[in-house]
Amino acid sequence: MEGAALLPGMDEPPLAAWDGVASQPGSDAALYLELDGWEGPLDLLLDLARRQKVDLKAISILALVDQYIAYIDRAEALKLEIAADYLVMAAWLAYLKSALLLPKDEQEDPSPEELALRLQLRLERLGAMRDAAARLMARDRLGRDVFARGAPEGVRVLRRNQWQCDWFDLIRAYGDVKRRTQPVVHMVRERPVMTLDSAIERVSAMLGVTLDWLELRAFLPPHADPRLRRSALASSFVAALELARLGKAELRQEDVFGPLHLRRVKA
Amino acid sequence: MNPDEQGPPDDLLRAVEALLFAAETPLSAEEISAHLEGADVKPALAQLQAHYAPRGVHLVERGRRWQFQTAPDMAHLLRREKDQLRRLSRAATEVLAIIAYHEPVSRAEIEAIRGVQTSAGTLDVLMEAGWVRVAGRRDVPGRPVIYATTPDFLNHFGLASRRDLPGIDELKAAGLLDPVDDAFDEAMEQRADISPEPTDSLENPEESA
Amino acid sequence: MNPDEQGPPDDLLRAVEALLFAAETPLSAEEISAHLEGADVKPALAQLQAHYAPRGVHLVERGRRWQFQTAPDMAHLLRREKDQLRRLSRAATEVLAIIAYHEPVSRAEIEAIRGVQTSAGTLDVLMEAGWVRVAGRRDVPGRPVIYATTPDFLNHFGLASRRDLPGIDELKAAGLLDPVDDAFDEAMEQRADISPEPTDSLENPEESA
Repeated sequence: MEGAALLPGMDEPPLAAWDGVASQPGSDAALYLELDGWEGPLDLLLDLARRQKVDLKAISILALVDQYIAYIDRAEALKLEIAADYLVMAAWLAYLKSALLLPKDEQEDPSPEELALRLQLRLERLGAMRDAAARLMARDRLGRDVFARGAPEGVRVLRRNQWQCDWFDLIRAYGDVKRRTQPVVHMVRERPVMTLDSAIERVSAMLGVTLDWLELRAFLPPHADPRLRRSALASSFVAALELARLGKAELRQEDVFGPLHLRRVKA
Repeated sequence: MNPDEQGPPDDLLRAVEALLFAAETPLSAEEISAHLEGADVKPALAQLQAHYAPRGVHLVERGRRWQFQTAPDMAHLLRREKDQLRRLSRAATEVLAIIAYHEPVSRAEIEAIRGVQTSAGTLDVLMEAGWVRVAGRRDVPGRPVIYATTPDFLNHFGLASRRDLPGIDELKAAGLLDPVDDAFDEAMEQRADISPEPTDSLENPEESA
Repeated sequence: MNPDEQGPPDDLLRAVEALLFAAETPLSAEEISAHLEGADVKPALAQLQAHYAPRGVHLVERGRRWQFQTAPDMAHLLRREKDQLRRLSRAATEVLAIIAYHEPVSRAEIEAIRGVQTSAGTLDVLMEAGWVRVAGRRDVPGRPVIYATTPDFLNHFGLASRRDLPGIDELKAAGLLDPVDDAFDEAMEQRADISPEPTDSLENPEESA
């Protein structure tokens, strides 16, 4: 509200603060030129409309348009800075007025009456909320008009832990402790393995049978224990590399990670 | 005297009274009941409310939660300068009213009513005060955030529920909480019904000037 | 009924009631009076005290200052206990098991058996749970506290006595004492059983990816 408050030729004090209702009755002549005091052009229009002192339903839109335009003109004459949206509204209202004054059959679509009705409906809704806000703020408010207990003792909920543990957890925990701490004797278990020597022997022998490419897996013992198969695969692979190094076999792999083939190199 | 009140108050009534006096926040009937081994506390609440009605302290229900507070007519004695409420801007009070009467409501809907943009700070102030909260998103393109009031809002403004909002029934009945488009369609229909060739006051400025 | 109380409370009484209710600290009669244009508030204080005497909240005078407070027999309501289920940590379970198998046992002995330090909180938790108690002190230098289980412990774990705990041989039979290496081998064998062509994984990673 600071700055642009102007009272053209009147000695009334400026409004100290917005009080949520339309301006004082009888202040038509003393139209406050305070654009800062309004929340946009619709708010200004509502305030002007309220000065007509009739129900917003029965408001004269033409009179309202004149008042608004006069107001903006005065502000311009006083070289007040006017926000663009106020000027846009003024231009639109001037258009609305001229349209309303046209004979009915020359009016365009949408008809100016419809535009005026929409404006009136918007003003009514904004007015309703402005009044509702004022009534809300005037209620008995906690901490201003009514007070809660100043020094409440407080109600507390104490959480009591109910610990959960079952028999099996307990026994297993003891087993863990024992296992972790008992002296451990390490014994390497005998595992089924194929040694490199036996793999070289086996692969060379099998390569001797044919000149065709054979997949590495074909060299493995067919019905072995899975653990032996793993060992045999590793040993046979190394055996194949060894035979290739010695020039006794050649290796082929068509794509990365693809099956590995080998065949005998003719002596 | 209240007919409910004969002789000394019973222990359940005393217990509910003690709990509500001691509580730092409003308590729901369920919360009170949970402290009292699941007892049905509703009759005790009604009795207490009646007992305190003529006193300097009242028992009030706000958004289904109960609390004691000083009687409104004692305001002049209790007003304290030190904790004056921060004055809300006009924009903030209007936005708060629009949210309360229309909730849940998006920012665009608030702006449609006010005819101006709402600065981010305005909603922040209301949320900081604890009166407004984000209540999700509207299921329309853009999924705008929608706002609603909080239980603290009801508590602060002394409302038992949103139905207690001043004048809400009248506003609803007058269609003033409906969007302009709806009201416009309805008005056009009514006009068509009543007078096919309306001569309305809009064209007649002299009449109301 | 109190003879002082006839009909609705008067405004002075209500004002004193509201002031004391909203006050953040106890107030002297003089302070209350100062808020009420110097009215004599002593009769009102006496009336209020009598009115609240049978209720859940009392008006009490302490050192010439007045305040409302919860009736002493209702104070226990202001605290409510709520059970919260919590799982015993692994460390606490181990300590509990060691105490159960070796009781009475000192903390140093527990640590020697576990092979790791035991935080003080662990024993506190077990005592809070009601499963472990202090069973005296060991008659050795330093006289360390020794711990034992409680009847609640047996109860909770469904044991008639500590002799019902499985012995070392039974633990062994149940595989609970098997070294980790063996357990690992066993797991590997089980895996081999499930996938009969484990060799593929070497040559054909895509398949197992």
